[in-house]
Amino acid sequence: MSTMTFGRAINAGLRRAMDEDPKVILMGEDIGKLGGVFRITDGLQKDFGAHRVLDSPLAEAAIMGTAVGMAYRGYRPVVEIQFDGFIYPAFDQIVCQVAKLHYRTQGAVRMPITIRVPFGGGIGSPEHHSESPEAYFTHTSGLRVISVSNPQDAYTMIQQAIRSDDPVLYFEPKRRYHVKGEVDEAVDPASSDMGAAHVVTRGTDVTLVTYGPLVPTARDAAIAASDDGVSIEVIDLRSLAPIDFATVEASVRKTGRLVVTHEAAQSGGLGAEIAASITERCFDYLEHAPVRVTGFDIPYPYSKLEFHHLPDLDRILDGVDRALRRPNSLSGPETEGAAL
Amino acid sequence: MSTMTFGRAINAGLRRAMDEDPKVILMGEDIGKLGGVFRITDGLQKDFGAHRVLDSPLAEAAIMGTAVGMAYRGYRPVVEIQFDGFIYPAFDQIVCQVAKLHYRTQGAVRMPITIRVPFGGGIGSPEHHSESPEAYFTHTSGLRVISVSNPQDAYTMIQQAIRSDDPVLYFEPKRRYHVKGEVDEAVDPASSDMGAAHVVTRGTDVTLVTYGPLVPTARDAAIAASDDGVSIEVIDLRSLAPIDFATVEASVRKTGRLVVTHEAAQSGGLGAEIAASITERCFDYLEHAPVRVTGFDIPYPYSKLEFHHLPDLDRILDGVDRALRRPNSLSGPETEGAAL
Amino acid sequence: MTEDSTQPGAGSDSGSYPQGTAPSGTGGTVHPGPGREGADDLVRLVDHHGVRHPNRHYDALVADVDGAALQKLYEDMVVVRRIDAEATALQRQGELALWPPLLGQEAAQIGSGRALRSDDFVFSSYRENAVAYCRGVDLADILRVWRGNASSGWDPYTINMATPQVIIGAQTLHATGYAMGIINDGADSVAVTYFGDGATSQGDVNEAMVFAASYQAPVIFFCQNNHWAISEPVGLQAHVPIARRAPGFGIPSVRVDGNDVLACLAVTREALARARSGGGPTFIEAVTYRMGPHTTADDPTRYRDANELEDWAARDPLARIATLLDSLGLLGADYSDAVKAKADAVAAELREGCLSMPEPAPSDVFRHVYSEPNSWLERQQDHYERYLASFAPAPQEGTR
Amino acid sequence: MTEDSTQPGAGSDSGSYPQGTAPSGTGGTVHPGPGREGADDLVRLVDHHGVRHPNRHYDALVADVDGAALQKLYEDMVVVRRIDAEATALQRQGELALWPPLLGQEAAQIGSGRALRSDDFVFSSYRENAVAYCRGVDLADILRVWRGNASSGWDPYTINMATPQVIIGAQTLHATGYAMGIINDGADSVAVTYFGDGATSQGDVNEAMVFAASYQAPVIFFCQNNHWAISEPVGLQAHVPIARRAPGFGIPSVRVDGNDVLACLAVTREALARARSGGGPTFIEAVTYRMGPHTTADDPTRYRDANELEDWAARDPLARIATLLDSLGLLGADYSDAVKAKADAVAAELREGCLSMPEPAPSDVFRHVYSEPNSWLERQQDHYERYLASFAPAPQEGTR
Ligand SMILES: Cc1ncc(C[n+]2csc(CCOP(=O)(O)OP(=O)(O)O)c2C)c(N)n1
Ligand SMILES: Cc1ncc(C[n+]2csc(CCOP(=O)(O)OP(=O)(O)O)c2C)c(N)n1
Ligand SMILES: [Mg+2]
Ligand SMILES: [Mg+2]
Repeated sequence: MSTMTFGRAINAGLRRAMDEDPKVILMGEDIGKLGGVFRITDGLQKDFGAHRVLDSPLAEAAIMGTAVGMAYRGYRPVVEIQFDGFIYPAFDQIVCQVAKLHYRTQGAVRMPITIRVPFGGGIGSPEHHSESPEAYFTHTSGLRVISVSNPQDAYTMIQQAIRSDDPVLYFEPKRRYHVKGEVDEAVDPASSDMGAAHVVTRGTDVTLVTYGPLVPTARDAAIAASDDGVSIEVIDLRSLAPIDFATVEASVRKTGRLVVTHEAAQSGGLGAEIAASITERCFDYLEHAPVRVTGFDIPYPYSKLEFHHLPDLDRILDGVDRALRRPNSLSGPETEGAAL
Repeated sequence: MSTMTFGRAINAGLRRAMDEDPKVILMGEDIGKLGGVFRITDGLQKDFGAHRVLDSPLAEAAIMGTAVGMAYRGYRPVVEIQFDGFIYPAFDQIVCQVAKLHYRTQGAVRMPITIRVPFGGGIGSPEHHSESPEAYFTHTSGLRVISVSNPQDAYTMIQQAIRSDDPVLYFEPKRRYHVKGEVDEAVDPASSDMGAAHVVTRGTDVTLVTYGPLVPTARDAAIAASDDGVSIEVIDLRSLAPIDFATVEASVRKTGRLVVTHEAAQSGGLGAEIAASITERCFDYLEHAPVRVTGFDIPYPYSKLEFHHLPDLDRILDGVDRALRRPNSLSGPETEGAAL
Repeated sequence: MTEDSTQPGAGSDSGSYPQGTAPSGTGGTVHPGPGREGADDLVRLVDHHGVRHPNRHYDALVADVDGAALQKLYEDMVVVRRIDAEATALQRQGELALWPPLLGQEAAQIGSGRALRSDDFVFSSYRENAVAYCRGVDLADILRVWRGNASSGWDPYTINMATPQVIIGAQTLHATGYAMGIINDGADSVAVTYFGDGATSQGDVNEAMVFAASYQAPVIFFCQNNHWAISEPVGLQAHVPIARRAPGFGIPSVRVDGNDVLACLAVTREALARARSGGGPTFIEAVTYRMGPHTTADDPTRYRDANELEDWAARDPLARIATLLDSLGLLGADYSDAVKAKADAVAAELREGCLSMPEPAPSDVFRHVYSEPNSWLERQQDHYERYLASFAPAPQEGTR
Repeated sequence: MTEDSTQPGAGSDSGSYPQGTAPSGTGGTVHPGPGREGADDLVRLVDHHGVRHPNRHYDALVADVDGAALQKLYEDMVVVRRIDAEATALQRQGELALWPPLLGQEAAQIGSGRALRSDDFVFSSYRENAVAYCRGVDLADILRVWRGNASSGWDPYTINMATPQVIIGAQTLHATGYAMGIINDGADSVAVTYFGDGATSQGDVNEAMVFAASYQAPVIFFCQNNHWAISEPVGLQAHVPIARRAPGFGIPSVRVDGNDVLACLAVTREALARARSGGGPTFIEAVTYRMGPHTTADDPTRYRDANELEDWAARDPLARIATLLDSLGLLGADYSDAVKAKADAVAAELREGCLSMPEPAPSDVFRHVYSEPNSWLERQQDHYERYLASFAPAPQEGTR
């Protein structure tokens, strides 16, 4: 057991994966000498060499496309996308190649590619540096998508992602990189399932589902609510595609109420899928419609306004109140606008 | 009033938009002399000249990016993406530029770009020629997304899309291009709202929501069901972002049951958003969880299997039975697998 | 003798299109074609009259090609043309949904394909059926996709050739990445990627050149400039000969007569040798012509001149080698009969393979999406199987 | 005198970096740099010793630049360097979240920026604050984004310059499309796009060249090769000088000393004249150096040599013009004082504009997403406003 930051935990996980398998190769912009703009790959080029940690030219489509070629050749590339908002030039290669090659070739070609994406907001950055594009990928068949919320998971799950023979998008909540936590480096990645959701806080009144950067916020919300006599069960999804609905379902059958929160825009976000699936599975148990507390349907705003966009503790608690049919911001007569 | 095919109706709508506004410019691969691989732009280059109907080099990102530049200069570009599966190289320009420039510049720069996308399956084509990528765009703030289901709407709504000062994705159900219908060419595009959903068939037992290629299938399902004593209200969404939820809500408050069907993969598809939103708005009216009848979470399959992927009349009726809690394919004890 | 970055403009002196018959690529477009294309040097060893032109540099690279070898190259071209014709016929007969003919491009594909070693790896587009033939593909496998029975016809590792890429240009990056892997493995094999003139407009192809140059990857960019991208003439994609593009990325390039199988063999061998010895990437522009439609769904009379087709028919890649063989006394009846018999046999095997292809099972729709279990998909499959089962006749009492 | 497709390799004879001090771009990388960079011809009119070199071709293009005009160019450079320093200071003081310094690139930006006409249109990246200055931007507007008060600082149409583009290379396509619009309008203005050496690896930039050549669009590709893309040296992106890329697309190009304001002015004017007269696009590589960090968040000592910085400090774009002015007797105390006063005033205005910037209102978060009403967003806004209102103190009886 040692205490390390979130960022350091990913670094340690990458290092262990590279130690164990010479086919693991890191590719990305500025990841070599600089160690990445977030220093996640710090020291790895020095220790493993420039043939294992590649500073790539500035072209995301090419980084992804050459990773596909590397995978064809038997490598397990780990690609770093510098910021969430820079993944789109690689979208075609991800959606048409990475996601489909295994299906296309009837299983002959494997794509054990891990795509690391620092994502989410709250760091005061300009446009394109704070996005939450995960729903584009969870809707893309052939991909697995995970997001980590604490150093231990960050450490273990990066290794699980790399070991997976399927392509994995690994979303790192960049505003939590400096959060510290205990990490057991002896843990065997094979001993747990990266597809399983975790119940973070047990509760009986409301199920609160989230992932990545909002897990700590949700935990805080549960603590605050408990002072108020409300017992929240917080679930950290960890895997976003596929989602471990069995765990969520079991919780909602108990609580009868579901709140989902994420930073991404509401319409078509992961919250919609969770609400729809859980309604399908638990309709007769639900006391209230699932409640979504999410970013708005807007481009990520400039930093002076970002905390008006991002769900925070108060907005989550307001959503919990809604699920409980307690007084909340939407109590009272609906206005014209609200009936749209 | 004249009878014309779906494809011809789009052509007529484009022609009228070009007649009325010299700033309307068509761009795309093979759209000039050839008239497009589906002949939708047939004759337009001949009549309006190569400066208004541009055969673009083979690069979707550039087609989209130069359309952005054209819009900066005051033009209203109408871009043809040859097939759904070829839109991804343009994804970055669509998501980061087309969708965001108006917001970015605080309203100073408008992006009245129309992106025509022949989409959907059922035409026996190889990979990448039968996809339904609409959910990527409905989740992208700043875009409007519409899909047409009949020649009259095709004619009117292409003009509305072009007139809109916001960027519009216009999804054309390619397997319906040859369907004929009555088109009133005298209709004033300003006299109707492209955001409004249409009730195609009135009914009282179940609300069946769809759009684009499955509207005729849904209508057939309503007819078949009525023989069976079930009254289905079919709604053609027409606008996919934003969705006219008021119309769907009014219907579901009446029927208490909702079935949504689309060709796109289920997880994260539009059906999830519709199910979630309608559950939020109509929870106390719902007699059953909203039912989704959709394509599977798979890459679009090769043509010998495509009709095992695409929802058809029988699968829709099976979904209707589910919503009505009548005997259906999922009646009886759930298997192990189904409880996943 | 390649156009490289230290000698821009340098090329082979082995021949060029006569000004008058230069493939201008300007037919049917408002854009000026590559004006100086006809003047650019082109590697050619056998002209379209079947005359063998000596070439100090390239002759050495094909010194081993004796009469028998030439006969074999000719046979290859006849066979792949026959495969193409048979597949086109199968499409017309409703046995295939679609077919992209390679008619006219036999020399470019056989010349380059026959230069490769079995451990080289090919990343092609959809039209390279002759290359697949060189790789030893099972004939029916090239039809699987077009019959609608699969999304790809073969296991890439059995013939070291990726299955056809439909997304224009995407495969060039895969080849480059594969070649980067070759470097890491310390191997001396080469990745070869095929793409068209239209593809050169795609960002992917240009980025592939950036990466290939940056890592000095052993990859060959083999561009078949067949003058058309569906209805768009090459002049729309490129204002100067395509081979000039690569030197700007630091990649040597060469322009070759794509209808001259010997020249295509020679330039590919040169590029392979460079790559194997650590010399990095090469770009080859094979100037050829798509004599048929883009695919069987296309009608080229809507956009191109009959004259252009006629001009190119006079430069047919097979005819010139037949003439050369004849002039060498190598086109006797025995040989000709054997070639014909081989083509007949291959065509019959192809047809038989097509018609006897097993139909997929409904549950195949769910297979191979993931290599590991996936809960979402398992649930959907389970539901769908129960749905299909609901159509099965209900068990009747009293029957067995 | 540009490197075009008919004369590959042709360039200006006006000077080249001495072999010994060639900007090799190889610092800190495993990749070989563009080896022959030092040998490539570079347009230079004023060397780093402040010596004016006559040049038959380019002198004519700057014949109007008399002493007063040179003084003005120098003043511009001093002012924008001061803006840069002030903004950096504001960042250090916590008034800006981030700042991308242009230190070292003043000549490239002023020389090109001052060549433009007001009806030309600029599509830049994030580092072109000196170009914005030339366009007459309100000073505070260049800080809005970096203070976090807006996603863009100005209305592009008021100064005919798009707001900074963060997605590397994307703006080159916008410029090309805009230039295609200019053709359709029959106008003679020009679109000018700025981007970095790193950007040349992006597909977008290469596709922009394809389209610009295909439509002969009046667009100038102005590449500031400042030798670094964050931590990656130019040698990683390009194995040969970047200016050589364009001719392969059929676009004439020129390599200019980016630290020589007069040469930058001259080559930009030439390109503008070509574009205005229907001659199509030009690619300019301005060889310069990013003397500061990538942004204030970057620490270049992690990846580059102090020596390299020193070498480039000796080629400072301001110092050489000061020397030249001095040698011409144009750097007297009055002038120097006036320049300093101007820079002080501009810096003060900048700071004042920064500190007095109004704060956005919460509801601004919903504004301008669409230009037309949108039901989804209106509902969200309504909900959020009710949410915010729920925090307002409840109205109390008995108070007013
Ligand atoms: C990304 C993408 N855009 C468009 C298409 C549609 N398309 C298929 S083939 C083709 C033309 C290709 O021309 P070229 O590269 O010259 O190859 P050729 O067909 O001549 O062999 C086009 C536009 C596609 N397959 N992929
Ligand atoms: C598509 C994209 N990928 C990555 C980034 C992150 N990024 C910002 S600036 C930069 C380096 C740009 O280098 P260059 O083009 O040389 O311009 P310079 O910063 O030197 O002016 C990178 C990688 C980005 N902004 N956009
Ligand atoms: Mg072609
Ligand atoms: Mg740079």
